[in-house]
Amino acid sequence: MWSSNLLLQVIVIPIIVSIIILLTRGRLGKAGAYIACASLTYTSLILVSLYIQLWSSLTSIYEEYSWSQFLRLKLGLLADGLSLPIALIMNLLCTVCAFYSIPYITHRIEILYGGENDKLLNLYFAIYLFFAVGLTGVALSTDLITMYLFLELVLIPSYFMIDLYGYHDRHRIAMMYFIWNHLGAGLFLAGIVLAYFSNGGSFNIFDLAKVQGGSAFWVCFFILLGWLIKMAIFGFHVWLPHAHGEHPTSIAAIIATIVGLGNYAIVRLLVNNMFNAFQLFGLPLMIWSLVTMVYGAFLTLAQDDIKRLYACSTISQNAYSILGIASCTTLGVVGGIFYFISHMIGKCILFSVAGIVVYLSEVRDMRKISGLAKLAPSTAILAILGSMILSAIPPLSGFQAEWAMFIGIFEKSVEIGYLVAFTGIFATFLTLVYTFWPIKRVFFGQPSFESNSVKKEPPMMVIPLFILSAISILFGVYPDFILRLLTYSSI
Amino acid sequence: MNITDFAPWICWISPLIGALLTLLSRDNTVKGVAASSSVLVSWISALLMVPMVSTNQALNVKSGWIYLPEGEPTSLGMLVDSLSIIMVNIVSFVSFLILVYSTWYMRREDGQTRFWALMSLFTSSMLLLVLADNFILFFIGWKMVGLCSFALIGHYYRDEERYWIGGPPPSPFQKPSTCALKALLVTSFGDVAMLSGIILIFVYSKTFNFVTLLNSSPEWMLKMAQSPGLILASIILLLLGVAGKSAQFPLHIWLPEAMAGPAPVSALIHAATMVKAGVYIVARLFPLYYNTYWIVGIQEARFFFQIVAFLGVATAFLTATEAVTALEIKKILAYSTMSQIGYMMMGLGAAGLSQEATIAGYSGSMLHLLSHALFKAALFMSAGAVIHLTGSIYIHEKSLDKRRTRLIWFFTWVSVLSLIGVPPFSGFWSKDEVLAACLESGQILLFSLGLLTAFVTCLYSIRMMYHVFRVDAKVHDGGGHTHSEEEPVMVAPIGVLSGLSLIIGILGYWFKNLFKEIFHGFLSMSLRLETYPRGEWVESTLIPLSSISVIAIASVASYFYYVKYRADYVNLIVRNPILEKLHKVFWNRWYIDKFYESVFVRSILSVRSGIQGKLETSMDVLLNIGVPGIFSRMSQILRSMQTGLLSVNMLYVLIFLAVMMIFLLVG
Amino acid sequence: MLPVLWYITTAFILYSVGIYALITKRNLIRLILGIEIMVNGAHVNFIAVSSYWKGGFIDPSVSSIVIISIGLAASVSAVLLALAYQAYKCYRTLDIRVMRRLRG
Amino acid sequence: MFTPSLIIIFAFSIVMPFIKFIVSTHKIHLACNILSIIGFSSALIIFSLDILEKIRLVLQNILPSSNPYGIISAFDSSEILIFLVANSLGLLTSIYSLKYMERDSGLPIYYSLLFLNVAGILGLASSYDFFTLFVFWELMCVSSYMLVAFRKSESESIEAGIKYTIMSSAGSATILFGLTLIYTVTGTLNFQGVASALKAISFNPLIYVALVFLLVGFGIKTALFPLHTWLPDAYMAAPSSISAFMSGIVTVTGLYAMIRSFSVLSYAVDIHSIWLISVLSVLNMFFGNIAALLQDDLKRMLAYSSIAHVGYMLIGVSVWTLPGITASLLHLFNHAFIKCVSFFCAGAFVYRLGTRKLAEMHGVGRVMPLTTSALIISLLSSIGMPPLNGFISKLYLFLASMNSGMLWLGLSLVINSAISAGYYLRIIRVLMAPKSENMEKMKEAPIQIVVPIYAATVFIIFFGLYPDPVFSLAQSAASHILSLGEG
Repeated sequence: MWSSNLLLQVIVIPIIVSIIILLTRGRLGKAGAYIACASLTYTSLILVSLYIQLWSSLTSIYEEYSWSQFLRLKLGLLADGLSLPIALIMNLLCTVCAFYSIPYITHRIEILYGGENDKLLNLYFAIYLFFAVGLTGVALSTDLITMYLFLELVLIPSYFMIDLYGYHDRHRIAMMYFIWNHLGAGLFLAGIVLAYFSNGGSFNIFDLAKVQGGSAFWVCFFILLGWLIKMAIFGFHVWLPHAHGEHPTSIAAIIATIVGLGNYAIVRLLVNNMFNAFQLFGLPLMIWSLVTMVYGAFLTLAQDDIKRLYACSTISQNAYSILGIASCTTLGVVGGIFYFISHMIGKCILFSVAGIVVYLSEVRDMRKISGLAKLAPSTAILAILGSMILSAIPPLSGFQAEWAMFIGIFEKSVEIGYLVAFTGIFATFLTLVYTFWPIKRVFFGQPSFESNSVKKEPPMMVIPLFILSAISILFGVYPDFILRLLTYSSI
Repeated sequence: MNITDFAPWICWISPLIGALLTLLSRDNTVKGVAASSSVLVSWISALLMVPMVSTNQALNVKSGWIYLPEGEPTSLGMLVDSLSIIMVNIVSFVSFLILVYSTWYMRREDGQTRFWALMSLFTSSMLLLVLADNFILFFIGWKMVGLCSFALIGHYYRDEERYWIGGPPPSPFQKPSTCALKALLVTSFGDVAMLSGIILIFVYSKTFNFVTLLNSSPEWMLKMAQSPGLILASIILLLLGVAGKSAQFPLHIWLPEAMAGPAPVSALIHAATMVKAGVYIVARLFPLYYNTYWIVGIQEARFFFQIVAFLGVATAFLTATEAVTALEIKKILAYSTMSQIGYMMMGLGAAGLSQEATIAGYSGSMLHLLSHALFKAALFMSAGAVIHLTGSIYIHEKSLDKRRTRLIWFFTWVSVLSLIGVPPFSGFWSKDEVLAACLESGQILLFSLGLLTAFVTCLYSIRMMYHVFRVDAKVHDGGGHTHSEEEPVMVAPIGVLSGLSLIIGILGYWFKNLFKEIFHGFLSMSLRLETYPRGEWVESTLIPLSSISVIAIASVASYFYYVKYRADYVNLIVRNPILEKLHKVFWNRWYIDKFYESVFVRSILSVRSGIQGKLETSMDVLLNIGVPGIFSRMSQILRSMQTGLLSVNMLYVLIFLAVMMIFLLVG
Repeated sequence: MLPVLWYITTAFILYSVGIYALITKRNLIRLILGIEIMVNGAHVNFIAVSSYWKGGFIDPSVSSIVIISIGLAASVSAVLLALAYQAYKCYRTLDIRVMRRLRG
Repeated sequence: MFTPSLIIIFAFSIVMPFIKFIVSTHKIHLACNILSIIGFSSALIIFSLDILEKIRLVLQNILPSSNPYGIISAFDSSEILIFLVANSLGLLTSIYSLKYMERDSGLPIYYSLLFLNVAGILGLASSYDFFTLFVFWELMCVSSYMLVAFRKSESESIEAGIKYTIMSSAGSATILFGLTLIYTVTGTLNFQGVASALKAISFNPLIYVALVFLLVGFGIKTALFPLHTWLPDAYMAAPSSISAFMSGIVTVTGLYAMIRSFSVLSYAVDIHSIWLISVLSVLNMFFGNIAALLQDDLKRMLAYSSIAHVGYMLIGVSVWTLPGITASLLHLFNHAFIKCVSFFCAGAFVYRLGTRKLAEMHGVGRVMPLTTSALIISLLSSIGMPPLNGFISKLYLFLASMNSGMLWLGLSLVINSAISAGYYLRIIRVLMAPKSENMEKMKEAPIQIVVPIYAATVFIIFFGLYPDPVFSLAQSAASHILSLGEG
């Protein structure tokens, strides 16, 4: 009986825990944080078991609950080869970042509000749990409105996170972040509504396939535009460096995930269901993402602020996935999603590393930090591992994703010329520059600190990240673990 | 089930386990022992594979790995044939010796865990690279060795001043972390190119497997040839990767700086193994393009050999000249490494350019690979010993008293002679074979430049030896190492390697022919040709004569120049304006570094600051400050409409009424 | 008998006069009068049109409507006058242009 | 014929002023309050008993037929929706007033006016005759004039009251003038009569003039741009309980009355061909949201936001289809609760802090977490965040505009909700900021204030998660309104 609504549990349990934490109003203290972590661990374990089940049997799991019959809304949760890996990884990231948050946010609250404040700590975790709900929900939902709901469910907590626990100028930036994202979500909603009228009144994702003719173009256009704003593609990217730079670092990784969520959505909605209409956008999107890639890379190179650096790199990294997906080839799409997954892991590690650096040194300007590797060896290793994921160095997953993706892009290039493919692949070189150069600046060189003036790296911050790296290595060494699912449910 | 079926797996997995073991232990000695013994296991399993060299049969051990929706499934497979067996043996053997040596060299250094883990990991990756039966697995090894190289070059990541290289003062110093980054970036640029080449090939061939690629090459190569320039593009991309990893001409700039790492690292990675990976992959792809060009008849494939040969000879000559002016002992050796790899490339290129020279060129460059691995590893290890004992990386500052370090002195001379190509050392045979192939294939330019390079090689070698081991010990400063300077752990590896150079040299003629046999078998098997057009094996005396005479002239010249007149770089400049100019060019490495610096680095930096300073800032201001600003302005205007005057409010009502009336009645 | 359009026009003019008063006058009492005039315009129209529809007779329902409406207008005026009184207590004037503390 | 519940309301409004003869002075407030709670509750209960059968029908018919916009059942009354809103808001306002109005005098009159106001709304909702509608309209207006200016000693309150009264009564006069024009054309004021007369006649420009007059008249009350000028002042200066009540129902009753009259006039005028209404709706949205951006007064900001919300509702009117009207009514319903919570919370802050200025509210969330979280929920619902009820109605407005092919209306809705986030988030930010010094001694609002706030908040969440009941209600009301004047 309990196993018949596993997916619902994944959605509901964090909400319940969050409400409990909220209602106790800070009386739980640190225990609240651990309860939150425990609930997330539980949901992750559920997803892991489902993942293994799906991997061995290749049969999707579907649960449906009614919501509003008038609007024909259903809470459908589908775990198939595309959604489950995404959901699993996002849930894992949330879990990892939850553990990571405990020392980080305690420290952050201390700086911001003076003294350890159990209320704020518990508020943090109560809000935090909604990330897990929202992200998993977006991945699993089979209903466009439900998807939108979960999407906004992610947006609200992140607003509060920036506003309450962020860095410099956090109020303005929280608002900026919210408005940009809300606008993107609104355009997505416009696409949804348009689709509703073009496919005979259904919000089901798979009924998008019924949208035909000219309206298909517009549905595709609005959905794409909405998500591209959220994905910070060139031109709409200006909010991202700010938002990511000023986040509390414990959730910056999650924000990076939110940014990348568009990859999943585009594949789920457009590639899988509206392939013909999406194809029209293929080439412009490829070129656009190329511009974004190169632009983002140079932008990243220009950063001196360690958090902003990784923020800017998200722009560029996301564009890779878009490039792969826009190629409209099987491998391009599969690789794009795979790349998105591995980028999530990598970005989580890197942002957390930035967080540790800031935690240890209280400095964000890379010009003022150097030689940290001696004092924080684990962090340095993590930084290198994260950079390896991003710059596609095996045996981490980034490499496997990248070649698979670029095969797709090259296949597309047979038709449209190789300029796009070559520019794209050579832009990955810039990734290497902007990931390893900061490592050199921050971790190598003559130490800028006295060894006793810097705190020790808290194991709670480091160990979860190593677990993430291990997952990435697992995917890198045996990519079939994820490719099998992705290929089974791709176009 | 045969033990040899497992051997390739054990061979590369064993150091991997060793790497993990080193992480577990706390004791530095245990780490060293764990790492070296795991590599010893690899060597033993490599030796187990040796019998298969003569079978001329590729053993393809596979297991399923990646299933793509299209194309052949990529396997986790080991390809065991003559080429890989020889490479594996060289790599594992040299690695083992160097790791043994490292237990002495690193005994007082910091960061041992890092060192041992990375060295083991490196060995493992290198073996994986060599044994891989498909491009993906190969490329994993390829990238991993690059990464280990990065980490090990940056071993002294804290950039203490004593680890800086470069200089002396008018020239800039470089910190180890910068050098590491430079190495990583330059090689990775090549890697990216190579990956795109691999993908380009996959798009047409739908396989990554080396064997399948070769077997199906007529079909997909023909398909690829239909769009002209594509084969050339794939060749250029692949060879850029090769150039990056093997430090060949366009991307050779990183290797001298890679000397910032500890000496064993230079010996292992930047002399004996990693830089040979490029040679290995060229040799691996050789049959593919050979088949395409000579048998299928696609003209574009010829570029493969032309480019390889050109790169090789250009690098050989350029870097040899640079070595003449270098002041750091390890830098001299690094230049020399590039130069020698250039020879190998030259041989492979020449082998493909003419059917007559095929066997000679191929086996010659493989033999050169072997002998270079031996003598260069030995040289680097002795250089390490020299640096360790004198405490200076410069040859002109301090030198060793050869009376007190007799064994090192002796072994170094053996290796240097092998490097110069003096008979009967192994370098003589291999270099001659390469030169013979060049001549045979009718590439006079290659041949003459090769000879010239041999001349320069002799110059810088003797210069180095003279500076390092001087009889007058006036500059010798043991820095506390005045007694028992030669420990067995340090000397034994050097001795074994240089001894092997000597032995191979003595058995040179036999060895040369053995290699020819092996690779003749290998190539004919790979190309599936029963009647392989084997050219006459060059037995002319012209080559040895010319090379020996060149070396003789060079040694006489250098004796007078360096030993007798003790020409130092200072009085060199004073004496002769032509030499001075040459010196300047060589010292500045033909200005290639400066050119790259100004073209690539500066442009990237200016683009990034342009983007950040102008584009991004203006977009940011426009969208994040401008748009909200517009809204606030509008808000102010709208609020000023709210005058608070009732009359005005009623006026709005009237206007509204009138407007609505007009619109409704008119429209 | 005048055509009904004349009555409508007259009523409209009355309405316009009311609006005019509301826009231009400053004294609160005048504004109240303006509103009364507007309402009365409507009343005039009602009565006139009613006689037009019923051919000379006035529809009794319209009569009642107008009477009720007059009552409503009176109550509004009462409220307004009360407010005017309070406003005078607060502002010591009945000039509507002085009462502009609330704006923006 | 008045419904029993309407009679109860009237009765209470009449009884209320006399209570001071029975109860001693210091207990009079409590007594009034209890009485008014009893009044509203009993009206609600009796009304529910009255229409229980109808409600059952509505709920049974939740399941839509194959055509999602098919008329479910020709419901013979559209008053349920308005009644529920008005009565529940009245109830909540009474509970809220217990603490909030404790320092005021003349409270029997206050409650009496509240009852009268509700009575006006109820009567208006159930009238089938233009003049009946007008009479109840005036009832509602006059009582609301006095409620706005209730604190007669405060100059702001009086000033706002005067402006509101004069503009609104000018509007009433305009409506009356419009009615005379309708009478001129049709000779009757009964809905059915007007409808059949309009069906009979050919084009008559006077009917357009009448339409404009009605639009202006109701528009002043509804705060159409640029007739809105009284609204920010009135909402700001009125007691918060009254702001909540007015913003929730009084203002939008104007819209409701407008829809009702237009529905009758639509036999001669093609309403959805009047593109000006959609222009008005867009203007309203943009004006309300943009003008609210820089406000530093919480209540004034919320008042501007009300203007924007009227703009959203006008989308449904301008498309003039069943889904459109349904969406408008749905938003009317949801907006009532959203604004009720917002103004209640603003009032709670005013009650505790004694200021309406946002700048002086920094960190109030730390000392008044319950109120603040309710306010945040209502603001998020205003933005249109799922799963709150604001999202559902905005979504349906969007669907309705799209259904009529007016994508640009939907898009301006989206853009506006992004703009509106700008100031809603500003409020949230101020509330969540670190405590300022004057907050040290503050504490949570009294329970009598928190309870009504949370009662309304529950509606916000509940109807977001389970919109079907109110949805079917709105739909049947809309279909009824659209068929006003038929047979």
